[in-house]
Amino acid sequence: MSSVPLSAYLTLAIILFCIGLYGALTKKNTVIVLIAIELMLNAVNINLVAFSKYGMMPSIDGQIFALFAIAVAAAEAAVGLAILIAIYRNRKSVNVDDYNSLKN
Amino acid sequence: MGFPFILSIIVFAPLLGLLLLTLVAKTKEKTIKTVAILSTLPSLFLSIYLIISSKMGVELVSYSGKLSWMQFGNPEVFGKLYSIDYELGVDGFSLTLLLLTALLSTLAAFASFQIKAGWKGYYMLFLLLEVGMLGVFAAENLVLFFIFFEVTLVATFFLIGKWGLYEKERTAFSLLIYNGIGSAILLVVIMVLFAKTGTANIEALMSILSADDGTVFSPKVKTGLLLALFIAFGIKLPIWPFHSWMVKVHSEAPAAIVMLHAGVLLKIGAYGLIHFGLGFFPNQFQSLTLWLGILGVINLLYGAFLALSQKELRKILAYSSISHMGIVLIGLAALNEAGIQGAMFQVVSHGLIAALFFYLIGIFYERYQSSSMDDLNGLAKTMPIASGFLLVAGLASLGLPGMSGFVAEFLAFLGLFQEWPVLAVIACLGIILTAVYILRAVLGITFGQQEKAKRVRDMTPLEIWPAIILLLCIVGIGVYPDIISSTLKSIIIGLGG
Amino acid sequence: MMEIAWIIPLFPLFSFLVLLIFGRKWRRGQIDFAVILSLVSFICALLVLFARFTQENVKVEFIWLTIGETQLTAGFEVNQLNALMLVIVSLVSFLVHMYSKAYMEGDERITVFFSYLGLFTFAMLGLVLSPNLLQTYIFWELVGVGSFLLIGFYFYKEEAKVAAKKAFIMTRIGDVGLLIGMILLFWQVGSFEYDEIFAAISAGDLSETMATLTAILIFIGAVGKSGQFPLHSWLPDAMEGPTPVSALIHAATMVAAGVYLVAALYPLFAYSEVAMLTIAIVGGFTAIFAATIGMTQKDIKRALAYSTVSQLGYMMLALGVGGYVAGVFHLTTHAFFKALLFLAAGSVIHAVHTQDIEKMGGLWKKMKWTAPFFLIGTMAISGVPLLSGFFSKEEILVSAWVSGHYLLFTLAIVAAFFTAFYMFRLFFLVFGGEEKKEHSMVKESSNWMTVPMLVLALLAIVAGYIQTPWFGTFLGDWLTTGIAANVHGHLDGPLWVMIVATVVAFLGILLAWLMYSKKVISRDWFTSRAPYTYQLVVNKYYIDEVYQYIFVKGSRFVSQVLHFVEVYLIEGLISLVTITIRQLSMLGSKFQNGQTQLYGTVAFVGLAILIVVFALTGGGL
Amino acid sequence: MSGEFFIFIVLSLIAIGGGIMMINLTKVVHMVVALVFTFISIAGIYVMLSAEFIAVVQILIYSGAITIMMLFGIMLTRHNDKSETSGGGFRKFLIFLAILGFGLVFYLGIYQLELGEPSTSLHENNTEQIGIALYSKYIIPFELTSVILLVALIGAIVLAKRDDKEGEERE
Repeated sequence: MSSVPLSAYLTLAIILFCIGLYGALTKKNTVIVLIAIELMLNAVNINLVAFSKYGMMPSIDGQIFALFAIAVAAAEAAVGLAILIAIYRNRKSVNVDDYNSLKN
Repeated sequence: MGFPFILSIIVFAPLLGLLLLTLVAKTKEKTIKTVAILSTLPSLFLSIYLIISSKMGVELVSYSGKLSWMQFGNPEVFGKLYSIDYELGVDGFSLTLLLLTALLSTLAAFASFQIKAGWKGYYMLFLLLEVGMLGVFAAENLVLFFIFFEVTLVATFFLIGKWGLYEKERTAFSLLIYNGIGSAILLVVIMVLFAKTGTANIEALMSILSADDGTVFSPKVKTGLLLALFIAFGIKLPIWPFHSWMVKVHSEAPAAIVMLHAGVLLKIGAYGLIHFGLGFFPNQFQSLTLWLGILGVINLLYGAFLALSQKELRKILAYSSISHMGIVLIGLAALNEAGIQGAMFQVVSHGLIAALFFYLIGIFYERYQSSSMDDLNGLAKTMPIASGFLLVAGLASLGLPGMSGFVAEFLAFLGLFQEWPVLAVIACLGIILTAVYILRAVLGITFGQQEKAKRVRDMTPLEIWPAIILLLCIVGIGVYPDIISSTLKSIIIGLGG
Repeated sequence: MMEIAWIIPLFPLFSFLVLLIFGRKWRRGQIDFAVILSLVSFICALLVLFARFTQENVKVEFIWLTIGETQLTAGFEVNQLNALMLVIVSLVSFLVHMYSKAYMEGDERITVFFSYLGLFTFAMLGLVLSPNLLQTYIFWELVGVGSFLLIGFYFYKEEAKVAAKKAFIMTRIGDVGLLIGMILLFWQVGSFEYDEIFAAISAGDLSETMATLTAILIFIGAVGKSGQFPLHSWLPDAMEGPTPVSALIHAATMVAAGVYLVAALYPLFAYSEVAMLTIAIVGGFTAIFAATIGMTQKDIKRALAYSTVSQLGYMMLALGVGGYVAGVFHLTTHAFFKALLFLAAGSVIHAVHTQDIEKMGGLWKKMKWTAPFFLIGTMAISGVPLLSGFFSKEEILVSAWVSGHYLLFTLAIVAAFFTAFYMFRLFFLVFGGEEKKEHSMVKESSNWMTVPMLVLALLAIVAGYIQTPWFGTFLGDWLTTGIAANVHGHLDGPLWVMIVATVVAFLGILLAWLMYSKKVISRDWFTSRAPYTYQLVVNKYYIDEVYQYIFVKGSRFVSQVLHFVEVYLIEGLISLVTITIRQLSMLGSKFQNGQTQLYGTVAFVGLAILIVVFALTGGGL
Repeated sequence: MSGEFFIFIVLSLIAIGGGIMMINLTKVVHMVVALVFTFISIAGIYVMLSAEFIAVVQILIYSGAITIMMLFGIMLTRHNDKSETSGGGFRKFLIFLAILGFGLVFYLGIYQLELGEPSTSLHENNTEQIGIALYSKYIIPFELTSVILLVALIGAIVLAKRDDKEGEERE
């Protein structure tokens, strides 16, 4: 019935995931890193929803999972931003390279 | 088979002393030393009792036993139940080594009187080391063996690293790295054997592997495992070219520790080669004897030649140990009764002789802060008794008849001549070289004019008796070797030598 | 008596232990104790010898070591040869004990000296009693140690240290030959027992080549111990030890052990012609070689030492040409007269405190006892008729003649001439001539020293009469009964052999008299004519230098090379490994820079690689 | 080409284009805005997948809340910052390579994936279905999510709040 196959959605998800990953690993600004992570989560959500329709046992559960993921992602974004601001206050920088307190 | 009571007591008696020591205050030097020496005694007496009550090691079965320790795996799924038991047991060879360990531990505890600081920690580690060494020889189970093996390594590491001489840390790390590699390889072998056969019991493994016609392991795998064992124990023995850590240990560790190191710890290598290498893979061993013999000759001559150009007595003895371990190898290379027995004799004999040497070095070092030939020249004048012992130790070391070294050397050569006469003739050069370097060292120290007119007291009566005990053992074995050959014999029959 | 012959070596052992343990206390009593013990040991040996005249051989053994099914035994055996040796050894030992009591008086380590003497005597007696090769080897080494200890007795002297070391190592080279030969023989025959070896030989179980090989290897052991060429050079150096030691060990007993060994294993040697010839040639060459050196030595003890080497060569020659009895006979007589010579020399040295014969002279009047004794010894060794040396030497010459090795016979004659010459040279230089000023205070030695010399002098005169062409060949008949090999009790040689030997001896004496006493012939008559030859001889044919160069330098060189290998190659490889590991870890630690992005990158790249690899291999890695 | 597919292509291109713009733009604010396109087109994809409710949530949360929050974050820190990428060219290349490999492998894994018949009932009363599932089957996770949100709320406030003491020292 549908002319868009499952693999198309999954491919889209992979491409988005890869873009997000690339951004998360290479960007210097912490905000961008956070938002790139959001992009990766979104890609995963596409997968969940796609499987909920085209999966082996299609059901609503996939969408529910996506909802939960969105909720958690939102929480994560909020907390991440809060941490960012706290660090910024100490270091006066949003550059990831300056956050190297793991070293000592 | 019940619980191996007496063996467990032998192995773990020093642990009791260790626990007692934790209760003693750090500053009470006398108490610490007394407790330490006393806690080495039960093992000694019990092992003497064991050797006597078992009719010189003939009836030993009743003393071994096991206790279920851990089991895993599901027979229905994997077809095997993997169980590791707490198993202790001895045969003639390990019983002799057990006795040797207990004896040398007591004497080394005595020789440790020269330790100037940190007695408590020292003796605690010392007792731990003894537990490890005793356990290695009493373990009837590869996993247990490995655990004890590692205990000795850890204890020696700290003993050398903290109480050694000038380059102690480097030496300790060198010891740790080399032996760590050896242990790792050993562990791999143990795991492979365990995984494939489902048992870690030594005797069970022996019977499985000897009955194996290629179904459990293909011959190639067996050769590979045997080679891995060679490397693992060869580092410990040490086989050339893995020897440099051992030279360092000989020259940097405290004398009492070298007594144990040269006397017992190196012997674990030989013990492992004989017990596991030969015991598990007799056929593959057979095909490797030529290489083993060549390595043995290299060890023998290489050590001897290098000992010839050293100035430091400790280093001379280190290379002499390498040389003497070559005799163990050529004995094994012969792979006949005489050869194997020679190797075993050499293990025991070199343990005693090296211990005597390092006992004396400890005494020299306490008085002169040196063991170099230059500093000790003319010792016979200031310390006649000590020089006498040194001379006797030297003579024993160069294989003088009437002392244990001769019996070992003689048997090893007897064996080698039957199998590899050409190698044996080359190896005979080692006999001469041994005489040359030992005499050079001993005469260089005892003979000559004392230029440094430093007056020191000779050995006190209290210091003499450990040397006498060692000497009595050396001469006893040398004069009447049958006293331990019957004990050692039981294992040769088992190995089908 | 013979069943308890094992007790004989135990007396000296006991003495050794007692003196070693209680050395510091009751000095004088202990020395008397040691002397008495050696006397007891001698008496027992004598009893055993007498018992052996009437009884059969005795052999007692117990298991010493078990190797699988093979059992090595230890025990003792009494036969003609070792009964005789027992007496010789214990007698000389006893006399030397007595002599040393006076000679070593005042030395603070005198008890140590006596304990070493005890050890040596024990080992030597044990060697003689051994019923098998293994036990022989054991005691063989032990006598080496006794000798080593006694040579190095003056431990503070550099020369003593070097000499002791040299003696031990050079004899050990021979010992290794013996060991190899012995082990090879064991694998051929299956036993170390003399009896079984002989049985195997007579049964023909041993191949000709194997017999030759083992025999020559065993002979190498004898070469080392008996100071035969080329392993002779330790023996003259061994004179650094106290003189009684030289008399006991390096003249009478231990150095004769090599000869004894060849004699004891005679059937084995007799089985192989090549081996016999080797022995004869080595012996003959050594005899003349050492005699030439002996003519030039200026140190009284060294001259005697070279004479010992030469005489031992004589014995070897005798055994090599089939003169079993002759060899043993010369061994016996030599033990007496050479011990006598050494003790007398010791007495002289004790009196004048020098060993240089140029500094002696005119002692005949001063030393009323020593001088005649020395003369007796000199005459005996030179082969002056009616003294013991004459008979034994004549026996050797006859054997050599009869065997048909005429070249060897000639060598022996020339050596006899040299012997007579250099011994009398020694005598004339030491006792003849003008009295030197510095010796005006010289006194005769005490009775403790003269009595042993007297005994030995008597023996040096009469010992020859146990085997003479005229009064019967008692020794030969007795020795050869029941021996496995084909040996003769006595050989009847042509009469002229005896005459030639006598003439040659007298010629030698005459020459020495003309040169050193009458001074008719200038002393440097020969040296001035052939200076290079003289230099060669006086420097002992540069043997020591050659050895020094080849073996000492050689082994040092190898040692240096291996040291190089050790330090640069092995340590280098190890540091290569450690440096690689260190560099790797430095590299690794660069990643630990605290930046989460980098950590993430590394983790992800690793994951990606894993995934790609798994995808490519299909997961079946 | 059916209309559905056409729409999918368009939405996908917008989503990917937004992502690539996010990578390539230099100004931080522009980057975040570029990503809004992606989020919205993903919502469109959700609609195509019969998940209207999620699509709405997506627009609300991502395009609305999170983007705004991020913009606030940028404004509160260094709003005119130009984000350079970190690390050297080699590292970027390595990451790129790894991602390429990773993506390729997964693409190979899925490019012909077909798992049975698609569901036909998902779009019927989609929101109701979700509501029923959430309040019956997933009630406990649902409640737990509320806890997480609460914790995140409080945590964010605590973290972002200027520490009084610290503030005093600063001032």
